[in-house]
Formats: sequence, structure tokens, C-alpha cells
Amino acid sequence: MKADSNRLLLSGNHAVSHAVKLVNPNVMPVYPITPQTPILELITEFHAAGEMTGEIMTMESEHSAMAAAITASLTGVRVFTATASQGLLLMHEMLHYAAGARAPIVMFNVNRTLGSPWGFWPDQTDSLAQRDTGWIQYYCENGQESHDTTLQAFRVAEQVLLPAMVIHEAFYVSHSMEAVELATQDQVDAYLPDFNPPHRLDPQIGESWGNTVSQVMFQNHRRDMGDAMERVLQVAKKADQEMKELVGRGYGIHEQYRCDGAEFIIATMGSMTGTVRDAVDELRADGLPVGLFKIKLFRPFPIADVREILAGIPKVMVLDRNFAPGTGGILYQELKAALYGLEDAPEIHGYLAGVGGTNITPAAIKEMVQSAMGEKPSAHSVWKG
Amino acid sequence: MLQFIIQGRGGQGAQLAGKLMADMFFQEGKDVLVYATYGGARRGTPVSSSLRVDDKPIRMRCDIEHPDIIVCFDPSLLEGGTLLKGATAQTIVLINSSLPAEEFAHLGDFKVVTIDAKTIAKKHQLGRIVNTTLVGAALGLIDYANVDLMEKVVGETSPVKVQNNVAACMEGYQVASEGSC
Amino acid sequence: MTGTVKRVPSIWTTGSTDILNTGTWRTAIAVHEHRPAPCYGVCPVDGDIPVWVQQIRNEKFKEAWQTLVENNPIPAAIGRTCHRPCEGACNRTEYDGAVSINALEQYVGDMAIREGWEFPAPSDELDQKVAVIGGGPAGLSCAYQLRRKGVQVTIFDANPELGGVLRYGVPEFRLPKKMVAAETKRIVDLGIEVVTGRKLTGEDLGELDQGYSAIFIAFGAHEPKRLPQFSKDDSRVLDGITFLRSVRLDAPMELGRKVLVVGGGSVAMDVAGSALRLARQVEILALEGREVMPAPEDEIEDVIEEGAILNDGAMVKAVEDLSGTLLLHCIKVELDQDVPPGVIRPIEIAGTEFTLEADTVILAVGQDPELVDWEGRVQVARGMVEVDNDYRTSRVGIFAAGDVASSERFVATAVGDGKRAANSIVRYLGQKIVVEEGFADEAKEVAIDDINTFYFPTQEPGERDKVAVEIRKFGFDEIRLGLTDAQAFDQSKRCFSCGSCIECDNCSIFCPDMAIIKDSDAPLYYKVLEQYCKGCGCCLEECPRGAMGVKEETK
Amino acid sequence: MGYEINEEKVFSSGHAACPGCSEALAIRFVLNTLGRDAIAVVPPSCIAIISGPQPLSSMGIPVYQTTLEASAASAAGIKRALVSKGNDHTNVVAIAGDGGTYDIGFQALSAAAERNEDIIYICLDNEGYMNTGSQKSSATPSMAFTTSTPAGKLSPKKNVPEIMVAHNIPYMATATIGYPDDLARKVKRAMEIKGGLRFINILTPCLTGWGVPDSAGPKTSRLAVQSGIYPLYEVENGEFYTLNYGPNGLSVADYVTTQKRYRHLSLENIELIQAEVDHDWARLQKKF
Repeated sequence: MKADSNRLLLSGNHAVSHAVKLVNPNVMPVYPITPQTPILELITEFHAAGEMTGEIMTMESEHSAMAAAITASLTGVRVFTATASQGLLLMHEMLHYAAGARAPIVMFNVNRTLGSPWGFWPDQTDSLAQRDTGWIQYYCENGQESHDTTLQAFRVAEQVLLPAMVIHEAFYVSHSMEAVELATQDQVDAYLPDFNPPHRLDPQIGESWGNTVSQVMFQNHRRDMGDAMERVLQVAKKADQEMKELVGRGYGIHEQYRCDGAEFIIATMGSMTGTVRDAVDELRADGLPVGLFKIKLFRPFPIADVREILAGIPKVMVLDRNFAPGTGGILYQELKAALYGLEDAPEIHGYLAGVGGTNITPAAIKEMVQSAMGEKPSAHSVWKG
Repeated sequence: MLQFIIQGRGGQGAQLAGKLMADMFFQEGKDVLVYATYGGARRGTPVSSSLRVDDKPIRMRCDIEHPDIIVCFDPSLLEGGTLLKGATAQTIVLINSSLPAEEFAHLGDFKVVTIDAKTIAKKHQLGRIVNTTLVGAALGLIDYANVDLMEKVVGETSPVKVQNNVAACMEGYQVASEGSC
Repeated sequence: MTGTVKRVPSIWTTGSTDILNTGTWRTAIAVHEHRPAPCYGVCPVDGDIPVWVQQIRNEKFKEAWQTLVENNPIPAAIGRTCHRPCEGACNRTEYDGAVSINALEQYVGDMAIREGWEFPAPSDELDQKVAVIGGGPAGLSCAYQLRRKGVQVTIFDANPELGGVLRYGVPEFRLPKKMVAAETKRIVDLGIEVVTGRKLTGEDLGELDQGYSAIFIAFGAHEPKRLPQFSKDDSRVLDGITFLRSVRLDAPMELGRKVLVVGGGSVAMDVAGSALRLARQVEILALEGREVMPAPEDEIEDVIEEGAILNDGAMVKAVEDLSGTLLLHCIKVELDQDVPPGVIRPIEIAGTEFTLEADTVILAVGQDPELVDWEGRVQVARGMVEVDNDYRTSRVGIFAAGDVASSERFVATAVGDGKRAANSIVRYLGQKIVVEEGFADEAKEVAIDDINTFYFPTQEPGERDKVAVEIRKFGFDEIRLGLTDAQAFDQSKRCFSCGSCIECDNCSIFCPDMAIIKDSDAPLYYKVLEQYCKGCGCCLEECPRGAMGVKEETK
Repeated sequence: MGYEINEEKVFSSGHAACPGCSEALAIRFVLNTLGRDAIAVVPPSCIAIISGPQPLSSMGIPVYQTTLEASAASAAGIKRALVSKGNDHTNVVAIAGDGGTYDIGFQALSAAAERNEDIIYICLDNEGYMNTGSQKSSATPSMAFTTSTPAGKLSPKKNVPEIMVAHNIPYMATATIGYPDDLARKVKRAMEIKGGLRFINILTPCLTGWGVPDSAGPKTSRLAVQSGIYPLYEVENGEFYTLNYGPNGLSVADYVTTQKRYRHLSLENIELIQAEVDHDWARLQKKF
């Protein structure tokens, strides 16, 4: 299935597996869960074929997978794992632990609805529910971006010593096949220098991690984590820029699409972004000054950038394929909070669009834009789709 | 943009058919996006594959609302399902059936075409595996030009009975492109 | 989110907890102690038995002997003749049988003779001279202790050879003469003047006063007690010690076919044993029941094995002369429990009369010192020279011990008395004496509850092998074979070493805080690290032998 | 006389264990036998406290403190990472309590055993959640008082040693602090057997939780062995059983009467426990 040697027709999940193969992490604890499973399956195929040399650990749960990932990482090696949905939730405790341990693990999460009841559909609530765990979070729009961002995540995580989660959605990205241009081994080797942290679990060094601490020690540690998270904004921009220079593809930590002169901006993240692009093109064709603001790096949340970009825009419409009962769309809340106190802050319409994987077409988005244009925003998220 | 919805029952190879066609277009240099239903699929339950083909990058991440072509592996899928929900007057509905297209006129106002893929597949010792025949037929209906590539991809993709699959595909293509469906 | 950015997380560990002072948690600290063992507490010579037994266990035999002879210069003799209060007190007695301490003592004593080990010459020579009257256990012991401290000593003895009761009383089958000879010679070889064959009496005191700074009276008790039922002049009625002496001199007194020994002590058993080898039939009549007879149980057992018939708990009421043989009218008795210590009052049990017939009766009911010449010169009371706790008689410069001054008629007691009297004499002589380190007054004797018996699996007690009765009856060869090397080692291993650290390391191994470390400079081998000891007491509990204690700390 | 234990000084004084702590003793024998070429994982437990207040460590080797349920997985992660770096010599040991082993950590342990991860797993079994003030775990024996079983536990202790044996792991042993040479030897044996999960269950009487004096840890542990409640044995490859120390005639009564956690027992209760112990011992004996 090759057009040329590096451009393959791949599912989003397999695009991730290929990135992992290029990184060749030392340890990969894995546990299956739909719709993540194809990522691990292809990795184990690569491994069985001798194309990867690390340790595959076929764990009994996502919790144990993350437990093993943390300790492996703390010995000073690269670690990758992947999960989705309930699996990510089972990891929740260990996600905090990983960040607290400053373990630069890279994990791929495929967004899927959370039970109960059972579903298989795209919905970002699983990963957004982990937003306070201290993990870097990248949301990807398509397989190509997932492939490239996985590589970036290693670079960024290792520079700031925080774990990074790269995310795309079930079905529309995970299982959609499309053309993906793979990075070459030379590019990846140049992009990811050897990982040799000075502090690690090593009998030669003898240092331990995780002893009980005083209140002040704990606070200082959390503050250090915060400082590291703050640094991610610059480190991630730089990593993206460097990738662009090296392989010709870059994404920024966020993206403004056709925002020049825009008076109405649609803010979203994940797979919805692609659909919005078509809608924006159509709206612009209709003469409406509409643009797209794509959030790619959700943690740390680029607050300063958001305030700068959205200042003076009359209206912003946030599309959330996620739902936090009691507050509504999570991106909507985050954006509102980021813009609070801004003098020329936009009016914000929060739409719950595509929750549970419901179909949101360009036509549907256009309708939402048109209705939002003609009304005052509600103080709450509004169900659409 | 060309949009296909291919539906069959679990085990009939409908998903593979979508991928096969996607690969063909991909190798031609088109931009493609194909996905299939997944998760709860079991043999016998309806499964479908959605395929978009375009000359420019495909960005949309949503279901196909108005397909150009619907490939139906089994007429039973037409009853009470949602397969034809987005079909328009321009939509070609290719049905695997030995009955003439007129028998399906009652389904709505779109272009129904039937092909007896079952017979063709049997003829080529493929038993009930009709996907290669239907792929050929679907491509024949749109006058797909790159027959050599079609042969190649089908040949490369078929897990077993490579020549039989290629032959069945070619026959499907032939029948459809000649307008004999 | 300000402040210095730390590239490296701040909470990797940087050091070890060993800088912390967790010892502040405790209220008491464990200390290693050398505590008295019960065997020590009852030992007539104050021997620190666990120490020399451990030396045997460690195969440091000469050191064991050196430890022994600190208190007792004649271990081969005492190792055969001691009444063994140590074994009665042994913490192992109730557990699985006492350690055979006496046999171990013999083992070391015999080895010393075999190996020809000598006492070191005194390091100092003093001017003072002491006269020791009597070369028996007490006299030898006293002379030895004085001499090794440098005192000039002369022993006067009435007999041709030294040894006293060991030489002239205890029969060969219990204590071979050659052992006595070897051990007395070794003492004499320290540089002691010996005058034998001269029986000193009170009249010689004037002469002694001239030449000696002090006099030690230890000539024993040789005047046999009589029973009123028996005629003094009847040649068929002999006394025990005279009989034993005759046997020891290889000129045994004539005995009839049937011999009756009266008495329940060691002398009576020795008499019976000797008589068994010379006569057809021997019976014993003892006032006490077998369980409370003064003779050690094994000595009783020996003679019964060899054929003596024991009539215990009975006494002679009257003697009838059947022209040739004597008919003794006897009756069973109970001993009145309600009497002061030292007093024996039999109560006849009506209807238990019986008779015994004998050709010869040997009375072995005790001896008194011959003090006729001494009365008036030193205070005499209850038939003995009266001494205070320091063995001083009423006359300054004269000391006395042993049977002449004590009613405890045990050879080992005499050795201990001799030692203690020597210390008293040295003090009297104005010399600073180096008395071996005893135990502090508050030191608590180790009880069985202080022993962690987990570390001591039960074992068969084990004793000296005995020559088969069929063989030994026909001669005076020694009845008991000394312990073999293997037996001695096994036996030494049975010792709990109550109160004596043997460096087993348990205290250190069981310390959860690693607060006890081995330290060869420490007086008791280990050092307790005050910085870390939390005072849990595991060391104390796991010390197998009660060699640790607790020191309360006030802060 | 004396124990033959070759200790390397790895575990340090100054740690925060209670006076007389059995776990501290066990850790001492484990770490000092393992030596310095080792990495440990400990979950929240008394062990985690004993290992030291930040920034100090008592354990002398790198220690990672993981979550309560993840010890085996965490240890496996380290081992695999070392292997990936070409290090085949460093021993990785998980040291967890019975709560973290019998209860919440059992899934991870069982899975690590199934994968036969090349780690040593030490369970310091004090028969309850003692770090939180003595609550019941599935290692708590029949009728024992804990603050969550105030009337006594109604079910018997989970037999994790035998469950581990059933995983066919290369080595399973029971040990206790009252037999330190046996314990150290088993750690040594576990080290010798490489290439799979080695499990040692160490009975560590909690002085506070069981209600025994500070000095009674080793003694209490021996009573457990001598009364047949906790036989010391080892099993290789799931089938080769060796008995090291079994009952020696002491009864359950000899054991329970020294502990406050059993002071509510009636004679009938003790007889019931005795019957349970006799039954278990009879069943175990057949395997030797």
C-alpha cells in the first residue's frame, strides 16, 4: 500500500505505531482497549518482526501498564504506552503519580465515550477529565498530526521531565485511513537525542524517589511541576518549529485558520477541527468573516496566547465534543476562564456538538454559526447536534 | 469529492472492499479517507465502510451525508436500515441481487443498479465472497480508468485465491462498465 | 509560577537516615551484663562455671583449666568427689537435665595432669610466712591461694603424704591416688615447704608464733562419732574412716561375711562400696529416706548396683549379741520436719520393727575434730573451732577452716573455705589482694525464665560412663570413666552459659535498628550505639542466656 | 552457636520504624542479603515510612515508592527497563505489606507472576493494615481482632503462598524474622534463581497491632511456626516442596494467648482455630 516509501495509506492509530517504531522506546507496557488496540497490535508486530528492540510488557490492566511505565521511565529510558476511555480512567491515579514522579512517559490516548452506558464513539471527556493530572496534552486532528505529534511529545516531555499525552479521537481519526507521510529514521534520530537524565533509579547513583515529604517540600515540588508546565509552552513551540525545519511539517501549539479580519471565530480541538475548516471555507465563500482557532496544546493551556488572539473578536463559538455534567463543555469553560477580565473580550457561545460521537457536518456547523451570529450567548453550554 | 458507502454483513468483506478501493485511489495520487464501523461488529451484523476520494486534502471528520455511490452487499440490508437515508436522486445504489433493478424501484428516487455478484463469485470459486466482484462493479459504474492498478491492488490485497479474485473483480467491472447491470 | 526553574526535580534523596538520632525515642537502654549463673551461686568454691565450660566448648582447654584453678587447685579430685550443688541448681535441670558440670571438671582436671600443666610461679615474693596445719582439701587450697600471691607457706601434716581425706578417706574406685598425688605435687611445686608425719597440736603454737605471721588450722575431723547402741570395745563394730584409711593403705581391716554399714552419707557409701569388694554381703542402714540421704544419689545407686541392700528411713534401737554375729533391732522412722536446721529428730513408726544380722558393723555416722589440745587456745564451740565470717579464730593471727571449723563436711566446701580463708589471711597480712572480679551485689542471678530456651533444643543429659558392675565389683579400679572428648564437647554445648556472653551475635542480629555492633574493645564484646538504640529490648529477649540487662535512663 | 548470616551493610540505622519493629528486621535481612546492586519498589505502608523521610533514605539502594496496588507492576517496569539497557545483574525487589499484596496489589502480583517477571517480591505480612492503625486485610487470620473486625475476623487468612505456588513461579518461600538465617538464606536462594518471579512471604508480627511487647517480635514469629500456624517452607517451580520448620508440639493456645488481638477468644474459639490449623497443616504436609 505504498505510493512512495514514506507516504502510506494508514489509519490514524497505525500512524502512531509507526512514530513509536521510529522512536524505538526501551519499554512499552500495553493493554488492549477499543479503539486503541490497533496501536499496540502494530507495535507488537513490529517487535515480533525485529523492527523494534524494546521490552513489550503485556500487562493485566492499564493501571499496571502505567505503573510499569513510570518506574521504567525513572530508570532513565524512553517509555511509551497507549490507552483509551475506561483504560485512561483506570490509570487516573497513576497519571498523577507519573507527573509527580516527573517521568517523561509518552502515552497515546484515543478518545472514546465513557461508560456507563457502553459506547465506542469519539468523545474527549476521557482525556479532558485528566486535565489536572500534570500531563502535557496534545489534541490531534488527523493521522498525520498524530504521527508527528507523538515524536514531538518525546522531545518536549524529556526536556521538561513531565509526561505527555497525545490524543486523537475514536473512529474519525483512529480508524480512518488516509495518506500519512512518515518521518524517516534519520530525521527522528536527529530530532530525539539520547535521553540520559542525571537523576534516575540506578544502584550506581543510589538515589531514591518518593519518600514522605513535609508540607513545604510538597508545595515546592508542586510548584516545580508548575514551573515545568509553564516552560512547556516555549519548549513545545520550539520543538514544533524544529520539526518543521527538519521534516517540513509543523502545527504550532495552536492554529488560526482564516482568522484575518474574522469577526467570528470557531474554537475547537481534535477531529472537529477538520470539519470546521470546510465550514469556514464555505462561510467565507458566503462572505461571512468567520475563522477557526484550533487548540492543539491543551495542557498547559496557552492562556496568554488565547487572550492575545481572541482579544477584540466580537464572537467566539466553542465546539465541545465532551461534556462535564454541571459545567458543560470543557474547552468552553477553559476559554472563558482564560479570557476573564479581558477588556475587549469576545462574547462566547458554548456548544456541545458531537458529544458521544454524534455526527457534526459542515452544514451543521454553518447553521450553528448563523444562529450564534444572531443571538446573545447563553451563560451555559448549549446542546447541539 | 466522491463519496462511497459500502455496506455488507460482518464477514462479507465490505470493510476490506472500502480499503481496497481507497488504496487504489491513493495509489493514483488521490486524497482518500476511509473508515469503517467497528467495535460491536460481529459476523452477520451490518458493517459499513465510508470512503471519500478527492483531488484536494480531505479534512472533514464526519459521516457521509449524501453518498455518491452506495454498495449494498445484500438486499436484506435495505429493509428498515439507514443505508439509504442520505441517498439522493444522484446517488447510485449498487445492489448485489439476481433480481432486476426495477424490483427495487420502490425504495426511492435514486439510481438503482443490480448485479448478481453471488453468481459471478461462485463462478470464480469464491463461494459467498462477493466483495471483489462488487468493487469491480462499483468502479465500473464510475468508469474508473486505471484498470491495471485495480488488478494490481486486488491481487496484492487478496489473502487467498488471488487470480480468482482478480478475475471476479474484472468481471464485475466489465458487467458494470458495459451497462449490463 | 515564579521562582527559580529547577531542571532537576527537587525530591530525589540526598543522604542516609544514619545521621538521625532515633535513640532519643527510648526510655531505657539495653546493656550487656555478666550475670551470676545459679551454678555459680551455689558453687562451694565460687567457680564461674559457665566461663570455663564455654572454654571447653571452644576447645580452649588450658584456659578452661586456668579458669578452674583460680578457685580450685585440685579439679581432678573435686571433679570426682564434689557433692555437685551446681548440678542441682543448673537451669537445665528442670528443662532436660542438668549439665554434667562435675564430669567436665574432671575432664579438664585429668587433662591438666595428662598434659603436665603447671601453675605459674608467683609474680611477687613476700616476706610473710604462713603455717598451714593440715594438708587436706582446705589446707591445700589455702596454701595454694597464699602461695600464688607470693606468701611463704609451710604445710604441716600428720600423715606421710598430703591429701587428707582425698588421700586417706575416699576410696580408690572413686578417686585414684595418683590423681591426688599429681594435684598435690603441682601445688607443692609452687614453692611450698611441706612437713609431713608431724602432728601439730596446740602446744606447738608457741613455736609457730615465732616463725610465722599467721597460722591456718585445717586438720579436719578424724574422731569418729559413735552410736550408744553399740559397745565401744566390740571388735565387730568398726568406724568408717578408720576402715577406709586401712583400705587406702592397702591393709584393709578384717570383715565378717555379713557387713552392715550404718549411715547415709558419702562416707557410708564409700564404706559400703569398699566393703562390697571385701565381703560377701553388705547392707546399709540409713536414718534418712533414700530421697533425703546426704549421699549423692549416684553414689547410692553405685552400691545398690553392686549388691548392697539399702534399708533407708530406719534406725537401730538395740543390739543383741548372738555370740558371733550381732542382731540389730531396728525400726522404721520418719524425720521430724519441725526442727531447727542441722538437727535431726527421728520419729519411730510403730509396728515397723525389724531385725538385721551382721558379722561386722561399720559406723559411718560422722566425725568430730580432735580438739583436746586446742581448747583454751582458740575458742571451740559445738565441737569445732569457732571462726567468724573471715575464718578468724578467737586468737589473732590464727585462722581455721574445713572440717575442723565447719559442719558442712564436703571436700569442695573445704576447698572453697580454704580459698576464702587465704584471702582473709592475706588481708590480715596487710597485703593488697587481687580478688577475682565477683559480681556486683545487685547482679541478679539468671533464672530459667531469663533463658531463651528456643536456642537450646532438648538433649539427653549424658554422664560419665560406668564400668560394668560385674567387672568393677572385683577390684578397686575407678568406677566412672572420664568423659571422652566427644562427650565432653556435647556436654559443654548443653551449658546455657547463664549470664555469660559467648558472642553468639544474637543481640546484634535481632536489633531492628542495627544499634548493637561487635566491638573487641568493649568489655563484653559489643557496643550499644546510643544514637540509634530505641530501647525495644529485642536484644535482651533474644539473648539466649540472660547476659543482658536494662538500664533505665532519665532525661 | 549463632546464626550464619552474611550481611552487607545496606539498611541504615536512624530509620523511623517503631522500637522492636519486625518489618525493620525483615528489611534488614532482605536488603543486607541483596546487597547494593538492587533497586526496590515499596508501596504505601510502614515500609514506606521506614525507608525514610525525604531527603534521607534508610535503604541504601534506590527505592521507588509506588501506589498501594502497583508494586509488582512497578518492579517489573524497572526490571524491563534495565534489561533494555543491557543490565542483567541488578536485582529488582518489591517489598510490600500484606494489604498491598493479598488485597489491592494482588492483581498486579498475579499478572507479574503469570508473565514470570524477573523480580523478587517480598511480602512483609503483618496480617492487617497496620500502618493505618490495624484494620483487617485478607491476610488477617480467623477471629483476630482488628479495628475493622472488632468482634474478630469471620473468615480465614487467604493462602497467598499456595496461590503463588499455583502460578508455577520458580520460587516461593515462607519465612519469618525469628529464623533470620533461614530468611537470609531464602533471599539468597531467590537471588540465585534468576529469570522469573520469586515470592517470599515474611511473617512480621506487628507489635502494636497484635498487642505484644516491643521485644517480642522474633519470639512471636517463632510461636507462629512452632504452633503450626505458619510453617516455614519453600517451593521451587510450583512443585518441589521443602519443609524448613514445622510445628513442634506447641498449640494454637500457646500462640494466641500471648497476643492482645486474640484476648476476646473463648476456649471454643481457640479449639476452632486449632482445628483449622491442624487441617491446613495436614493438607500442606502431603506436599513435602
